[in-house]
Amino acid sequence: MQRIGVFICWCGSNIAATVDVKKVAETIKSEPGVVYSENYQYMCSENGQQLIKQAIKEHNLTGIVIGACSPRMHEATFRKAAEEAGLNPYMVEIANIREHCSWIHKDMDEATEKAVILVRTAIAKVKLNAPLQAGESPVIKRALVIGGGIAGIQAALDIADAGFEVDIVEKNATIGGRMAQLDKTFPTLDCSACILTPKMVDCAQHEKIDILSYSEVEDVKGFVGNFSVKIRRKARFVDETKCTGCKICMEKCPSKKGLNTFNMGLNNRPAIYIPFAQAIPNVAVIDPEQCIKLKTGKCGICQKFCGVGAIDYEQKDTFVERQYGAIVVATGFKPIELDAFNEYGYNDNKDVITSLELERLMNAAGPSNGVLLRPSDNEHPKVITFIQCVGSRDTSGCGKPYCSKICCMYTAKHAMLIREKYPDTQVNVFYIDVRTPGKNYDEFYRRAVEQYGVNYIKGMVGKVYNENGKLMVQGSNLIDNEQITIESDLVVLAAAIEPEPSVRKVATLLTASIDTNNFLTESHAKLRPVESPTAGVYLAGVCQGPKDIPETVSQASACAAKVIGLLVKDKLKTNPCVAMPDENMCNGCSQCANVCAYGAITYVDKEFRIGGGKTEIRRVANVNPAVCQGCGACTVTCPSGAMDLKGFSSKQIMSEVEAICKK
Amino acid sequence: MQEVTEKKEFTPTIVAFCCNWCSYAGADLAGSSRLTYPANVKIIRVPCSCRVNPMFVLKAFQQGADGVILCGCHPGDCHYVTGNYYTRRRMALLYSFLNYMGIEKERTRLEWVSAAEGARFSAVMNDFVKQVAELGENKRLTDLRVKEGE
Amino acid sequence: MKISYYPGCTLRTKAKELDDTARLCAKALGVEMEEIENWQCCGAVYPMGTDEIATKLSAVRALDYAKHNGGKLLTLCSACHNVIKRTNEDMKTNEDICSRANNYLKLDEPYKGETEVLHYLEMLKNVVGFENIKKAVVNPINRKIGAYYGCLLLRPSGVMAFDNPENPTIIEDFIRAIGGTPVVYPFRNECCGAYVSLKNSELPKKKSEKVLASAKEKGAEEVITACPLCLYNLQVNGGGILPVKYFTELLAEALGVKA
Amino acid sequence: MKDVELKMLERAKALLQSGEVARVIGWKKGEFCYDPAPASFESVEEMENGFVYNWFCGANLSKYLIQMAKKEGKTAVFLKPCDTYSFNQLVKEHRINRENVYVIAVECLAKLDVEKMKAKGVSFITDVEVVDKDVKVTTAYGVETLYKPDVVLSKCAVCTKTHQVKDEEIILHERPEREVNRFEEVEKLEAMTEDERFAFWREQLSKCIRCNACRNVCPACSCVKCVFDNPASGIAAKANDDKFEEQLFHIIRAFHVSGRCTDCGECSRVCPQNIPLHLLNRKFIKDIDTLYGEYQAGEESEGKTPLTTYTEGDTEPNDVFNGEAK
Amino acid sequence: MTKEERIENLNRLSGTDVRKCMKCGKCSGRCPAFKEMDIKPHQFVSMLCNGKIDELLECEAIWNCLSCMACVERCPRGVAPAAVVEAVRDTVVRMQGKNGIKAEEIPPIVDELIPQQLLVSAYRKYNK
Repeated sequence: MQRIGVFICWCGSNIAATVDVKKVAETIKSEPGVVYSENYQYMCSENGQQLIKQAIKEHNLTGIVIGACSPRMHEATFRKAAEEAGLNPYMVEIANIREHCSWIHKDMDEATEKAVILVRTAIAKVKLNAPLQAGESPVIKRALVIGGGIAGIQAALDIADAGFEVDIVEKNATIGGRMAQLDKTFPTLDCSACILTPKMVDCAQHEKIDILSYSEVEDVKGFVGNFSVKIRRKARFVDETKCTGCKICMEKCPSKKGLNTFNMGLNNRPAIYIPFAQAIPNVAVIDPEQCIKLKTGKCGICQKFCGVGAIDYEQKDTFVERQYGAIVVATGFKPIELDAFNEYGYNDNKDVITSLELERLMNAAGPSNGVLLRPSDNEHPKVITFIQCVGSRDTSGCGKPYCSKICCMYTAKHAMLIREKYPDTQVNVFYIDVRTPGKNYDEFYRRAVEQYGVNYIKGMVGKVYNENGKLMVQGSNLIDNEQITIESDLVVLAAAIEPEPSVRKVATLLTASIDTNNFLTESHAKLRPVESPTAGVYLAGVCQGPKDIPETVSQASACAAKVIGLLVKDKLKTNPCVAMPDENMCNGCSQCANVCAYGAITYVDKEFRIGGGKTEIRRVANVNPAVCQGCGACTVTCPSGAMDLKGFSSKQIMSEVEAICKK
Repeated sequence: MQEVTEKKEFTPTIVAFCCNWCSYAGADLAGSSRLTYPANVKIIRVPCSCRVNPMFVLKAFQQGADGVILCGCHPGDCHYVTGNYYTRRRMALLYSFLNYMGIEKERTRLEWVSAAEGARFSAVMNDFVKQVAELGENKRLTDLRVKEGE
Repeated sequence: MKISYYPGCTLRTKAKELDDTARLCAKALGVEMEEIENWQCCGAVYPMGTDEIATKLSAVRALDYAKHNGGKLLTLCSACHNVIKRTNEDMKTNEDICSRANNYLKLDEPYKGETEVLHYLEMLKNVVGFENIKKAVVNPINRKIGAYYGCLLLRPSGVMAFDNPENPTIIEDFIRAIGGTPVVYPFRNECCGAYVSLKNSELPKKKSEKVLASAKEKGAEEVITACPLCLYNLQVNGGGILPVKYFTELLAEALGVKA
Repeated sequence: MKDVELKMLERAKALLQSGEVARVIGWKKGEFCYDPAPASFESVEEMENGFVYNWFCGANLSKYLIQMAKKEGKTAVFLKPCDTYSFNQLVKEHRINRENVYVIAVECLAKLDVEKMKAKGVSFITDVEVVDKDVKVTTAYGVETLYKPDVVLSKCAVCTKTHQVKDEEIILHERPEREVNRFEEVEKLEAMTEDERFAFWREQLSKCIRCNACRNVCPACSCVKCVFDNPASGIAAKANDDKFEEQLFHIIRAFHVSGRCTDCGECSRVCPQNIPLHLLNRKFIKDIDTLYGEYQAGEESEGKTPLTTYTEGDTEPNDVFNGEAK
Repeated sequence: MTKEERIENLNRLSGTDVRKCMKCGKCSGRCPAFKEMDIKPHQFVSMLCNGKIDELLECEAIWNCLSCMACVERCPRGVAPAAVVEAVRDTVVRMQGKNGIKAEEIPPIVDELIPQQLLVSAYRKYNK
């Protein structure tokens, strides 16, 4: 037998001035199942709570309804009070008679009548409430970071410094990512390697960090606190534990015509190589497409010269499986392909390059040792023209609809560095808008114009063509309303950036949502910007949206804070208001899993009795309460009504509807 | 004359389903901003608009509600990421279908109301109540089938 | 094989050599160009105004005829190709234009863009095949030749889908097939300005000189085109920088079918 | 049709004999030529004695596979074009294990509706022969000729379906291609006023006797236990007079199968009260097609339905009425 | 017609959405007739956006636009400046006595080599 207690709050005069609280309490007394009904000035006060607790004990209440302010205000308070009195906290319902009643109505009779209905509705619901227990799930105190660029490195260091084990999985042979390819960084112009490589070394030396380079995530199972991840360790044909990074193999390798991808293909490298001098791990890798031994079986020179016997042509991909409590995705970006932008002649002219290629051309460790020479003839370019927004903000289908965010700043950087180092060079920049929000950013850009005399032209380039050995850049100057053609020696395209394509696979494995541009979606654009909607998965760097290094590092540290906050817990308390299928009704049709944004639903084959001593095996849905967030999307999609939501069950809502409509 | 007065006095029963994160909070804001709307609007709190089963809407009508309105986070702002996108499809089909059955289309509505849109919540409710009041009582779904002797 | 063919106004008169050589070559390559009945001039320029219907009807008539005669419509003149292809796209995708045009024409069965519009060059590439042309060449053209695409064949690329609008290769491939050396130059896809000749005679001069100078700078000995208007403009206004011919003239020469 | 029947019989017997399949789902002779019923045959003898395939085999056999395919051994089934969509849909929803079924696609050429024939005054039918559009009916009183389009099942009148799945096929006669607008009746209703539509449906639904034939035959209604029998759903009939459940049964059912209904038309075929139930489902199909792009349930055996997916720019519910977006 | 209606007409006739323009100027950067255009391609878009149609209807540029579609091809936002130019030209030539070419002007400039298509297209573009 249900024993419901009702408590009507005055909220001082906030409710009592418009709602006749005594009348409400009195009227409700006669509701079936109600054994206690009281009103009080401030239910949320210490005394009010005491009154509730006392009533629960004295009257053996099985459920309580509080007519008061919004549940968003004090639901937690009243639940706690109920729990302290020995009543399950989920046997509490709130009738919102303040925000939804007294505050919006003026007529006392009308408001009182509505308050009664709202309380009745809450009673109807609470009668169907079931005591719920918040579940618990264990937390594995180890984090996985996917991607070893600056975002992954920063996140890993912060997590490891807090005392947790971290694995970095990097698909390339070294960590460092895009930042390792950069020359200088804005807005302070420090050398990228000088600030990045110490962090890379920290990672390598940190006792809590394990770097799995040349590896990829192959499969992910589990959920927040308890992921199980299978990692493919690609064969690098060099024993990582033996190689000392002496580079003798690189010298001796006879196959030297591979494109140096680290240098954006601007020069060549041998088939066995270490991507760059400060690579971590400082271990060689063999490109099987290029290696003569691996292709033809003849050669083996590197093996002969290797002093420590690290070369192993027989090496195969291996797999490791590890458990993690949290996962950080930091897969980064790449510049877009420029095939759809032939008007800039990128494919036809060696001296039309991308900004990332320029970084390598200007870098002391680059193909020209830091001397800016143009690729076609190794001459110093005297006129350099930059073109902004190549493929960014493009809705024609050729490029990307978004702003790539970093180009304005790095172009100002490039322009300034060139003018600084080669004052006789003329530098032009065609721009649509110069976007420099950020601390010291606009000042930086203005310095390029005012101190370094960079020629910024508001307008866009329509055509780049080669005439008599010169690159003719024809574009508009909108401020002067003219069409100009600039004879240039080098043209630099600020190509749009896009998420590293491998992110799609990672997102699928993690059931993390991804937008139409392949950026991972955050849980809330404003308030949960580093969390993926999938619990336990966090986002750092450009995989979530275009951003520069300072922002990336901030986001990575934010991620780390979130991960640490998760890993310090021994167990996770789970929201008990989650979906729960009735296995006897479930068809295993998969409709519910199709709409679950969190991947909380899986299917299992289960044996059921079907009468007559017989059993049958049926596929039924299984909700992981640690992953389910309780939205209820699945409940509606379930054809048999097998899926229901605890705390908001179909019957509860139906009874609320009935109570409201009762005339 | 008689009829006109009667129509004026008709106060429709309105059931409003509001998602906890946006629209319910929007309704709270309407309250704390003292923005009035008729008392015949009663709100049912659901975690997400996608929890609203079309059966709830049908139940409301069958039990004598004169109008049913669903409120959720704006598309793209769903607390549960994608919930309201499913709501949008379900309700588009349900509302269209109810109209196909002959239920006045003015009795059903879906509005996206954020937690900041207290004023909008109140305006939407005022408008909806007015719209439903003009239609008069809902009888079609309370007795879809011909009663004996009719 | 037979294919419905739309010659267009200029090919019957001033550009007769384009038409004649094209027919001869096609025949030599096993394609019979069957001139469609009662064709009317396409208007020589595609009317972009969204309310233009009457001006598109002659193109639709030709398209409808081809629909019932093999399903393909072969064009040769760049302007005709541009007008007919874009009109066809309207009939396919623009419901408003399609229904209004059909209201005018009162065909037995409404025309909805079913016909495939094929330029002679596309026919050479996709139907005959450049490899087969190579085999049929008896008299390889051993010259450096600049392809002049102009604007009409390529743009708007979304509709024309002829070739990469900035870096086309079909005529270069053609030149290679007949034994020549293609010369790629930056102005091959830039408009020669001929359309405004009657309003502004200076502009076409400047533009055609620029085109030919650019071709010459990159080493071309002659320039070929598919457009009678371009040919006229480059010849008359191009300052005689380079000789200009129809691409079919060279094809005829290579195949040894010169009349 | 006789030639097709013979071929089917021959194949089924061979499959049973070789042990390739343990049973064959087909149609069994009834008392008359026009009342064959779905049946499972486990031996050559059973086949020879009872198997039939004629102009009245309209029943969709897919749904029987839910139970039959669970049994030991492979099950062979004869599927007409429209039945294959239901089959795929059931495979998609994991209700049938595809591996356990051997699908024999059989030709259809539309099936006849004996009720419609009777309405034309033809009774005591003993045999039927169809030549093109002529239906030659032998009755106890002699031979009569009916115009085929007048007497085919409603579902066949607008059918353009083709086999979506098969392990082998028995097709001896090609069905001529044709263009039909299956939404014509829906459009007619949409063109009415709200009052007229309400009157129409009220009249139709008032005829319902809640016999559950529609639910039992519907291949989309494949639930282990129906929502109407689920006490937790809040809609289960507690007593026979439960108003909500009784009033809204068909609306709820239509919504439940939306995006999954293959438009097989079985609901209307079996309704003893001749309620045009398919017009409910077809409205959902039409709206889905217009709002979210053409979708035919059962064309594929995996993937999501229009109601379990979305796009960011979907039409707002307030803007959708009468199958059109504002 | 009110000004708003005339603006609306031009928008409809052009079939392009000028509000999509992000003012990058790529159209004008590419236009081969730029120097001969008194109103530049990007200005056509911008001026229609801002409702400056009287100036548009009086400009010379509509006679010099080559309709070569270079601006359409390269617009990153899917705007078609050439369609705006044509809409303005159509509007002008449809007005009484505003034909761009008068029959009597033709013979002196026609040489015997001129292809028909030039005359046909000129009539179609400039006259109504």
